[in-house]
Amino acid sequence: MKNKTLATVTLVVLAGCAAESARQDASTPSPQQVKAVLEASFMARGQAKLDRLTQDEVQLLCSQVRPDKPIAPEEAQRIVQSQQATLRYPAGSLMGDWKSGEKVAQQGTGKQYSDDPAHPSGANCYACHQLSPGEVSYGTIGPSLYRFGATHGYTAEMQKYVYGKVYNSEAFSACSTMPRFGHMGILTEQQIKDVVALLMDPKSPVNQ
Amino acid sequence: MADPMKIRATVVGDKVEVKVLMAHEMETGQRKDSKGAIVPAWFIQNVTATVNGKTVLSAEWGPAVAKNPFLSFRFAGAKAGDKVVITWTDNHGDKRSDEATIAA
Amino acid sequence: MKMGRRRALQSASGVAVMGLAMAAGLLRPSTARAEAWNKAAFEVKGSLNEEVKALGGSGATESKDISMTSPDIAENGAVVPFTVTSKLPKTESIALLVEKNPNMLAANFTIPEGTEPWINTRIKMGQTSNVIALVKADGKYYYTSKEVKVTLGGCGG
Amino acid sequence: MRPKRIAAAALAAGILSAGLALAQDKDSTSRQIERYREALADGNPAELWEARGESLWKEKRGPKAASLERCDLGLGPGVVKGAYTVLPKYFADTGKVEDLESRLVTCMVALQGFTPEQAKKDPFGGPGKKVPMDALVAYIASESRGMPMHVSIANPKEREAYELGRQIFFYRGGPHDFACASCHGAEGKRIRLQDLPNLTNPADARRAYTTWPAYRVSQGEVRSMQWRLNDCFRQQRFPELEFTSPASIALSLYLARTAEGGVMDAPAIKR
Repeated sequence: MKNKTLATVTLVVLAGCAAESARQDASTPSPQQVKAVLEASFMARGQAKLDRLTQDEVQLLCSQVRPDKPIAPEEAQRIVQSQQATLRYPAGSLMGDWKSGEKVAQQGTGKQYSDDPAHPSGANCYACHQLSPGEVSYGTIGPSLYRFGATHGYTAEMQKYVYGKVYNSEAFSACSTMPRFGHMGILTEQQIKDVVALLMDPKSPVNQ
Repeated sequence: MADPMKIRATVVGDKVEVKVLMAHEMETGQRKDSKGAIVPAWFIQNVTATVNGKTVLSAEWGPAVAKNPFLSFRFAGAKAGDKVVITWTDNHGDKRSDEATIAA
Repeated sequence: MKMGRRRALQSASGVAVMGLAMAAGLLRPSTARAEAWNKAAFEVKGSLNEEVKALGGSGATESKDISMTSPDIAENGAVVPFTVTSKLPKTESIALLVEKNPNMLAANFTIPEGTEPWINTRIKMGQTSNVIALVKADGKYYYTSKEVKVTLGGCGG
Repeated sequence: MRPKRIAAAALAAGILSAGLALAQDKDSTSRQIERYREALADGNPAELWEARGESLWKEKRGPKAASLERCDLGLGPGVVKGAYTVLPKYFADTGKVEDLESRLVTCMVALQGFTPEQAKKDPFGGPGKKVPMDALVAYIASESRGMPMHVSIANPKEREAYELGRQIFFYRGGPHDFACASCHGAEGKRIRLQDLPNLTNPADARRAYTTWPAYRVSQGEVRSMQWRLNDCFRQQRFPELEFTSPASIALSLYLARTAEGGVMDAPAIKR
């Protein structure tokens, strides 16, 4: 038995003694084993180094979520709490320029190994959300945000909610599919303000 | 050298329907490579289809024809067993001719 | 879109060379015609009238006897399928033009007698644009057009 | 904490109703895209790759000047018909689970005498760059057209790869927190205008898995499953997935097994 287990690890790569216990229960590999295989299977390229395979608390916990197994309430609360603590709001107005926000929402590049790290990243909002009615090519992974400001009111409180949600979605909804644009350094403060304006400026096409 | 075309010719009613796929980059001359340099235009300019020595279709193409071009057309006056010959010439002067037997 | 030196030489002397070859019986007329490439026609930008002129005509009339089918929205501009049918008597050629492409003429098909005035092919579209099917019948030009939306750029991506 | 949560829930409800108002509009767009795909289905340039792949399969290549005709793709030496439907699988001669691409590498090394580095060099074609791997994959996959997927997880190494593949599918990482499941873990979603198959659901997984490899019109290339996974991870903002790496094969096996029974219809044509 022992020999067999050792032979088996060519695929799973050596992940220390965790292999022994994992073999007992339906051969589900441990997170450490999975990570070891990933590290043996990926190569650093461009700006995407191998450290991107190292998970933070949110990523680790949310990797256990399955279609039929949502995150446990106490873990969800832990995530929301820890991520609330990361929120940073700029002094002064949270509203930038909706026209720039539309560009950020359209742009899908940024942070890929094929992207030039000197160029600012986009938010690619349209990949998942409907926003301006003029853009028919929008995704449905997230809810439609068409008429967001008009529907929810052009209040300072709502601006703050939108800024925070874009900055770190996990602070509001544990294991959200939406990236943590501010917290993970994808978007700059100005870019987030521009996206807030896209949703919250009464003149933005989103609200027409 | 260019890869062979895929030619399918079938009798449909009183006509022959031809479908052709050609392997060609059809570079527009507008695209930039990874270093930012313009990739020069390279595309099929002329296509001719003949059956029994008679031209049944000819075409002039620009770089806006899609990569790995597809073309379908129909003509009368041939029967199963006859051969359709298709020839293209690109702007580098490269040429390729392939033939297919018309299926019933 | 500057032509290489070799190409320029070819087109400059092409007509004369082919005339000689034909006279000498080296090329049959049909072969010679097949090798012609109307450079000027492939350099017209955004004007149907200019295009018709470059093809040797003067003006085109809109016609319901031409039908062009294609999706109204193309998922990718790199490959957009078109089928064109002409019911005009004595149809001689069918061309596809994309108004907003860098050069509008995509392809021009010569339809000899006995060949159905029907073409199915695929072209590139740089952006959402009007697409024109231009038909030459009995020496005159006719057209039909439709707008095709492109959701992702097919050029230069 | 609490009031904030309620506010967020109310927000979500409002957003949903706004979305419904535009549902009709969305449908007509989807119908048009459907027409576009149908118009492309007849005349798939992948046929050019299939033809080239068949010649390459039979061509004497490499230091040993041998063809691949004796390569065992899982159904015995030289059997191409149906081979794609049983891959990835465990091979006793290498002691490894291999997918089609890694098995081809094994055969190119064993039969044709290439070094593994040579066999793995340039796994994906590009503008002006034709590579043998794409063509071989297109040809071999085409020889399984109309046949149902049937990969095994009976062997302990297959079972292990399957479980590992499933864990990788849900592994979130990188600056965007993306996992495969971020886009492919729920029903009826799309990214921009592209429908996203829920790869944890057999019906969707069958539809998706059986249409790779595919001719991608956006690139004018036939793309293999190895390419599909490589490019998904690029967009997930991960480092680069190595060609025929253990993770890539494990993930393939998980996807192939979920697609069990799906009838192969590849190479397909896709955006």
